[in-house]
Amino acid sequence: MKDSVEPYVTADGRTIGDRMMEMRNITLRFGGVVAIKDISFDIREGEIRAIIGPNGAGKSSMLNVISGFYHPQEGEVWFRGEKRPSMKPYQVARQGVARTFQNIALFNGMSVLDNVMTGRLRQMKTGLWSQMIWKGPAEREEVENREAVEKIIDFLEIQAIRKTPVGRLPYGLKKRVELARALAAEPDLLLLDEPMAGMNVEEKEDMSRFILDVNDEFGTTIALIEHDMGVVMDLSDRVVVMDYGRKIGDGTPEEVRNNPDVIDAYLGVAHD
Amino acid sequence: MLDTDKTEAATLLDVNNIEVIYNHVILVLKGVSLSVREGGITALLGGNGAGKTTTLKAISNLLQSERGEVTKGSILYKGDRIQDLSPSDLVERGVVQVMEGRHCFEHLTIEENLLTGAYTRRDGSAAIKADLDMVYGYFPRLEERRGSQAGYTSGGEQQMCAIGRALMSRPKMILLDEPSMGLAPQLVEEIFGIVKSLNEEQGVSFLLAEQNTNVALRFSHYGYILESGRIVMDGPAAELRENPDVKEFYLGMSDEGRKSFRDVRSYRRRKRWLS
Amino acid sequence: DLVIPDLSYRTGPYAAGGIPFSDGYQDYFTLLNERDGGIGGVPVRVIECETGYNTEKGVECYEATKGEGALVYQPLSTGITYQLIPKAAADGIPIHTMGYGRTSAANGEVFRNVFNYPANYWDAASVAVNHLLDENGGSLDGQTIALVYHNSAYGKEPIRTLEELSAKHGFTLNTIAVDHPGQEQKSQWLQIRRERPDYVLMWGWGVMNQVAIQEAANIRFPMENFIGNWWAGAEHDVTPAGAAANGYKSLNMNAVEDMPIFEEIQSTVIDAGMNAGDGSNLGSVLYTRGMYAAMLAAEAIAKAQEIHGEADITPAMMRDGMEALEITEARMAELGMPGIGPEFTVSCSDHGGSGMGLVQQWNAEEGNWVVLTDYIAPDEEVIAPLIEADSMAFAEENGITPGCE
Amino acid sequence: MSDQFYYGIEVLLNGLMAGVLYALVALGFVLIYKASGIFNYAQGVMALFAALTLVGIMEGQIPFSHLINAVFGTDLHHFGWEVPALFAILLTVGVMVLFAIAVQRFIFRHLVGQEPIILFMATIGLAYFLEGAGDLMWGSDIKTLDVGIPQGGSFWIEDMTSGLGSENFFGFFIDRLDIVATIVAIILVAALVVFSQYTKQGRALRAVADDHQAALSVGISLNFIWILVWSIAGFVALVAGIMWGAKSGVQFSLSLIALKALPVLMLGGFTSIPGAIVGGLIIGVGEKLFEFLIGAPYLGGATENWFAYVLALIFLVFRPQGLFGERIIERV
Amino acid sequence: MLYREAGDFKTSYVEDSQTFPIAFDRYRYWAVLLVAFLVIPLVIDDYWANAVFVPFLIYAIAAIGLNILVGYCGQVSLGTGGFMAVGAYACYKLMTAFPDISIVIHVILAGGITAAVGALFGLPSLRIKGFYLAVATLAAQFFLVWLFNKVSWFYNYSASGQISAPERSVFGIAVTGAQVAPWAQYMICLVFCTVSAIIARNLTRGSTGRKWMAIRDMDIAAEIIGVNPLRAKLSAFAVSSFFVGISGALFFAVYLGAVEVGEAFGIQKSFLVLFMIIIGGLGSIFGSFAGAAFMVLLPVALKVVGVDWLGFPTDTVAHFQLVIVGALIMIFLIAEPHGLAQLWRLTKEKLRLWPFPY
Ligand SMILES: Nc1ncnc2c1ncn2[C@@H]1O[C@H](COP(=O)(O)OP(=O)(O)OP(=O)(O)O)[C@@H](O)[C@H]1O
Ligand SMILES: Nc1ncnc2c1ncn2[C@@H]1O[C@H](COP(=O)(O)OP(=O)(O)OP(=O)(O)O)[C@@H](O)[C@H]1O
Ligand SMILES: [Mg+2]
Ligand SMILES: [Mg+2]
Repeated sequence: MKDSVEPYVTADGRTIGDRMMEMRNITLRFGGVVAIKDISFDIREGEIRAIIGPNGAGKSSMLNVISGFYHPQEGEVWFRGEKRPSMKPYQVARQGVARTFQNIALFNGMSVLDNVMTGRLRQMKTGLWSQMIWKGPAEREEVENREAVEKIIDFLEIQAIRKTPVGRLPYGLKKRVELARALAAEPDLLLLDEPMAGMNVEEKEDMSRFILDVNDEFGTTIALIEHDMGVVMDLSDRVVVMDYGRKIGDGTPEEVRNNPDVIDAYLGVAHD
Repeated sequence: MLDTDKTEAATLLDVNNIEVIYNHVILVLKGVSLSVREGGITALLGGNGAGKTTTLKAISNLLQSERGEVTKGSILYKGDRIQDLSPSDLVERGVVQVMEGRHCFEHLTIEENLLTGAYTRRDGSAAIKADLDMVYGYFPRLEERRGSQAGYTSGGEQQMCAIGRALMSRPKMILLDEPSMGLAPQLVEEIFGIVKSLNEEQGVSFLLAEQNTNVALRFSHYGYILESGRIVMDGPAAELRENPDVKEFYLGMSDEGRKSFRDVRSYRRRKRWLS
Repeated sequence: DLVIPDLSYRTGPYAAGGIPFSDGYQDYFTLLNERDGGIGGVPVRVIECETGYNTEKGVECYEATKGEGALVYQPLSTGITYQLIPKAAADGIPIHTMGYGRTSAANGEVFRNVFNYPANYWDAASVAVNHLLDENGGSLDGQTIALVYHNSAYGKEPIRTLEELSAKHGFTLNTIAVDHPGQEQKSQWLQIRRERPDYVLMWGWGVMNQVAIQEAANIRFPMENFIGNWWAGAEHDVTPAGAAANGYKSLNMNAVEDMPIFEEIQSTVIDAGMNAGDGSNLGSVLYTRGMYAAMLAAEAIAKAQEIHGEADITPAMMRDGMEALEITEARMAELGMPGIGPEFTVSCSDHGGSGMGLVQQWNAEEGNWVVLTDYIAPDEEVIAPLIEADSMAFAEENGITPGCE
Repeated sequence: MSDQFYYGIEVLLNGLMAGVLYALVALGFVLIYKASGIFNYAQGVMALFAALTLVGIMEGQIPFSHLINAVFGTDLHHFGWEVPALFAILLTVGVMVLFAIAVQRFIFRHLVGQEPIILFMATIGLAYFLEGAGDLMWGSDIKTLDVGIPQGGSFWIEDMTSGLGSENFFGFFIDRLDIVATIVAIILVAALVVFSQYTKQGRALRAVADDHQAALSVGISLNFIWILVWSIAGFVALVAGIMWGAKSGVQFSLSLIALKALPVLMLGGFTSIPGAIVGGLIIGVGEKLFEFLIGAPYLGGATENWFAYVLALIFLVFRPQGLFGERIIERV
Repeated sequence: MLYREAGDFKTSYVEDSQTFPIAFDRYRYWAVLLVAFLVIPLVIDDYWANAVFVPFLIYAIAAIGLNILVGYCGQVSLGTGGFMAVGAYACYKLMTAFPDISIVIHVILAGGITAAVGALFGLPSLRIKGFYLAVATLAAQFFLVWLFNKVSWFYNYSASGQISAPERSVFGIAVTGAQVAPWAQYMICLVFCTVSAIIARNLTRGSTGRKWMAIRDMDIAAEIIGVNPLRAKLSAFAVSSFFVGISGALFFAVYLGAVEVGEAFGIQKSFLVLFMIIIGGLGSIFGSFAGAAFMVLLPVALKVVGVDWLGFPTDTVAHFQLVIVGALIMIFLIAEPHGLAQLWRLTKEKLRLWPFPY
């Protein structure tokens, strides 16, 4: 059952309706440090939701709560209209939540292809025994998934480095491979933690295009942390602003940009 | 805006046609030459994988532990060859690198991290204390988290920590690798402000590898553009900012001004230097 | 020539025991070559092979040397022995395990290729008890004996025999295991201190011996009531504890007195620079044992030559020689080693020798072992049935029909 | 009180003492791990090598005499002099420093930045090398080590406590060697704690362990730090070698004491100097009491080896970094 | 160009994921198998079987097993000796309890039992990581050895605690016991080894292998991506122990014929197998073979050179052997930390570019 709320229309004319994920009064503490203080917000089906805020505001921690890696001391996470019980991260992933990481977390010992293939664990179901024999179901499954992965590789234009071990790749390509891995899972909700850090404008443009295309073509809901205001303002449908663990703003880019609290805490000067 | 032709100051660092090979097989730098003038801020720009990090590591001699080596060319600092010095000798001579991706000492607290930065100094604990306060002055957030283990601080806090740590050695020349990465816009401005004031007040020279071309060119005097291991363009920062290619590819501006990220197409003009 | 492999170990945890044994084993053959031109006119060729007390290396050594026409193997390790028993049976090469190895191999009807004369572990256990019986006027009733043993196949060997003997003689047996390597034995010796057994027997090897003797001294256990078996009674076992080791006793299957043969080895072998080791071990307990082992092999070769009328014998002939071996007082004296071992004869049904052993005691001041007793006979009544049972079980498992052809 | 109770106390006391001896070995591991993230498997062999060298120097043995004799047919053994214990210890420390320099120059300098398992493997190679080299240098026979440390139970304690239970009770047995070891260990631990917590080098040491590259980048000389800690670890190995060697003679098996130190290390935490001592005490007491109460009476004895590991394992399940180890940072 | 892949295009993903994508490699692989199965059995003698081939093949199986755990799944284990002992004793008990069933089945069952034991001892890996785990696995090593030593049921109450393999045959040809022919010993090990390698290869190229490698490279990220760490780690422990158990069973039954647990399966064994995979190359099946060959052959070769050719005293050679093995391990690690397999890979990469340097 979906949680109906007032739909709204985005800048490019799409209607955004039901809630997919809702955070209710989340509080997360580490010893004395309060990383998140009583924050509530929602993510709706099909939107691009940005989370911004100064360094150490608790943005990444929030993503970690969503993906089940941190368990908040207080508050509830609602997913598709149901309260989500305490879950292990891999169970959350199986529900269709995929993500990238701020400090790239690729599997360095594996090739790009293998990294992206790991993203498809949700789709691969053959057991140990058929894997041992290989011929038959295991091989068939491998080929099917390989085809799907190749599509993503084409889509992100990383064909040329398919077989390269990821450890050797430069930073920007690693980010792209990470995105590929997340996309391979065909997620319903995609969490991106600073996907464009360390990229130049040209690369940011590419990345923006990928993100928009994913959102358009697959209808994937995206939650995004980013420090480049240009990107955030251009891409996102709605923005949450955090500061020191608190929420200080929530709304369309337009609203947020003009929110005095946000300007104070984060933007410094009103952004052009 | 800084004036670009400040002085005819002496060349502090001179990189001459170097080649770098990883693992004995992967050729990454294919003859890179650049120089940094005493008291200057020099930016090294270029896309992902262009070899910026590799260049900086070649200078600070950190390549060895990555199984990379400089096979050709020379690197001179104040006229002396420094290729055979150990990284710690270099730090003692005043060349220190802030590595890409933070590299804080996870298990040490923020304050201990900063103190290790003063490892090579012999001028007594009072002076070190003073510099510690200076760093805290630059980054108040660090002072708040001084007792936390660096591994548990946020990405941006770690970045501040890494920069602060480098400052603690009282360097004459800092190799900064992507200082703005992962920092909030306000902080980026702040950091570059700090770079500028260090440069102006204490005469520290900088070699700066950056993706954030906009800011980098705004604060530096001279710039080099590196692509696939070769320098493809160089010039005073102000000139580079006006170059149409740089504008399009590095600053994201077309003739009509800044485009929205929503409107970018996959089509683009070929870079002129690749023709 | 007559090929004798020497599976020695001069490295690893047991090197201290392996070195003197191997020195003695080799030096004796060198003496024969130098003095007599070999045995029956055929020179002996010793092939030394380092095993490091490691079974896999032992197998490699065996395979590498057997093609050279090896006459007899002295594996010097229980583990290697067990591996070689089936292999050597298939290859028809005899094995001599002197005072170690598979005890039930004394039954030559089952183990036709394996010889463990002059004595085995079960004999040793019985000899020790008999010695204590002697000391106590024939009765151990109500006494307590603790067995401190290396927690391995080797260390566990005497337990069954001692259990039988404890039932027979009415003493209480406490077994106390020490795990390999035995650097740390506090628990064991505190236990001994608490339980205050009248006697402690020890089946130890390697560093365990040195530590045990030190710990015994530390808790002031009367050393003369502490008896090691014959692998726990060499000089290097007691010297690290210094004066504290004075009075410690151990079994021995060979005497350690000065013998004329040593002078001969000194002049003919060592002074000529042909010694296997550095020459410093001459006359030590394990050197003497190695030399004794070599002498038994040489005698068996001579016997084989005699039986088959051929000087350059084969392993099969060697086996016959070993089975017909007869060691007498006179012969030992003639060889320059009077009383080095007990008299015994080998037969098809008995490959185990007399089973006799003596007791020696350490004199720390003089730094030498003093022979305390004559050769003491074991209690065949107890041991024979044990051997019978164990060897028959092996025969059944491996489909061997016991008997002499 | 029954005798059994006092016996228990005695076992406990001895467990504590044994624990101190384990801790002495564990300390060497901790130092090197702390400074480089290297799990130094060779620590046990270093103890053996140090002890061999000490005995060799004291007795005026000619190094490599076996080899020389084998190659040149000479008959060398001793120089013919003896060196007093204290002086010999100093010389041995010198040898261990040279060893540290060699280890750094020829091995670890080339392995900066490698994964921990590779470094670990290199130390195994080192262990083999050192074992062979020690044998070649000093021979593989057992040597008696006597630097004048008293051994045997302390009569004074025994007399003071005898008859505590019933009159059958002998009094507590406490080895004087263990008492000496305890004192030495306390001094050593105190000195090392001060060194690593309160000095610049100590801080640098921990920085190096976290990130070789970053440490280089701030100007810490890995060479110097590593030579320093390997030297200290060599010294600790010598102390451990003396204590254990006095008990059992100096011989190959001495290197196996490393296996007794591992559970201690695990329980105390790989990076904590006080942890080594506390871990040692817990392991010592734990294994001895288990053997006394359960092992010997019900399980047939010789349980100490595995029980120490199982005990450490149980602790680890609750604290995966050991009692005092640095928290394992898990973040993304 | 000596070594070429140009012109060797793949037109389907099946072809692309095969074991040897380059034709040249594939031919060499078949050639090796051909020699191993058809030539060597004809010429092998006792010495080559017992000193070289049989131990090599058995250790290769153990190395493959350990490599799955350490190289692929990143869980360092020092319990290999103990697990080999489980395989050996399980095999012994099965052989003596069910003499009529084929030894091949016994060996496989022994592997299965070891897999169960391995998974059990793998449980702590959920909490304990890195060297802590490595040391923790020593608990398994020491406990298992103690157990097999203490409980006489395991060695059928024999007086000495040794277990000896009775004679058993496959297709009427003895493969254990006194009468076994060297080629028969060799063949049974070869078959087990080949099948093990193929299974290991299949497991590591598919999704199971990727789960393991993900856990190895970054366990937290792996979990967030959807890898169940419990199942991944335990399956690695189980599969690894399965192979190790088989090798233990063969080690006892086919190779040595009689073992005593502390001596044959002590901690030295754990280290030896670990050496093999590190020298050979972590995370590489080929590396397991290379490492096993290296560690089996090197001592034999050194002995042959030192004692037989140069005529040095055996003890000096043995000491030198330690020195040389130790030095070689260090030199290899310095030259190529990722083992012989990586060395081989780089050589190929260079050959491919040859004669152009980069
Ligand atoms: N350790 C290494 N081994 C092999 N290749 C490497 C290694 N490090 C870097 N490279 C290669 O060298 C090239 C240049 O990398 P470098 O990190 O210097 O780029 P960069 O300009 O700093 O990029 P970025 O902006 O993404 O940081 C890349 O193609 C990369 O794949
Ligand atoms: N596992 C943890 N243990 C202790 N403190 C933590 C932990 N994770 C996060 N914190 C703290 O919580 C605060 C928020 O961290 P978080 O990583 O969420 O910040 P952020 O908003 O992502 O910042 P940035 O933009 O710099 O990445 C920080 O002060 C950080 O030190
Ligand atoms: Mg963050
Ligand atoms: Mg870079």
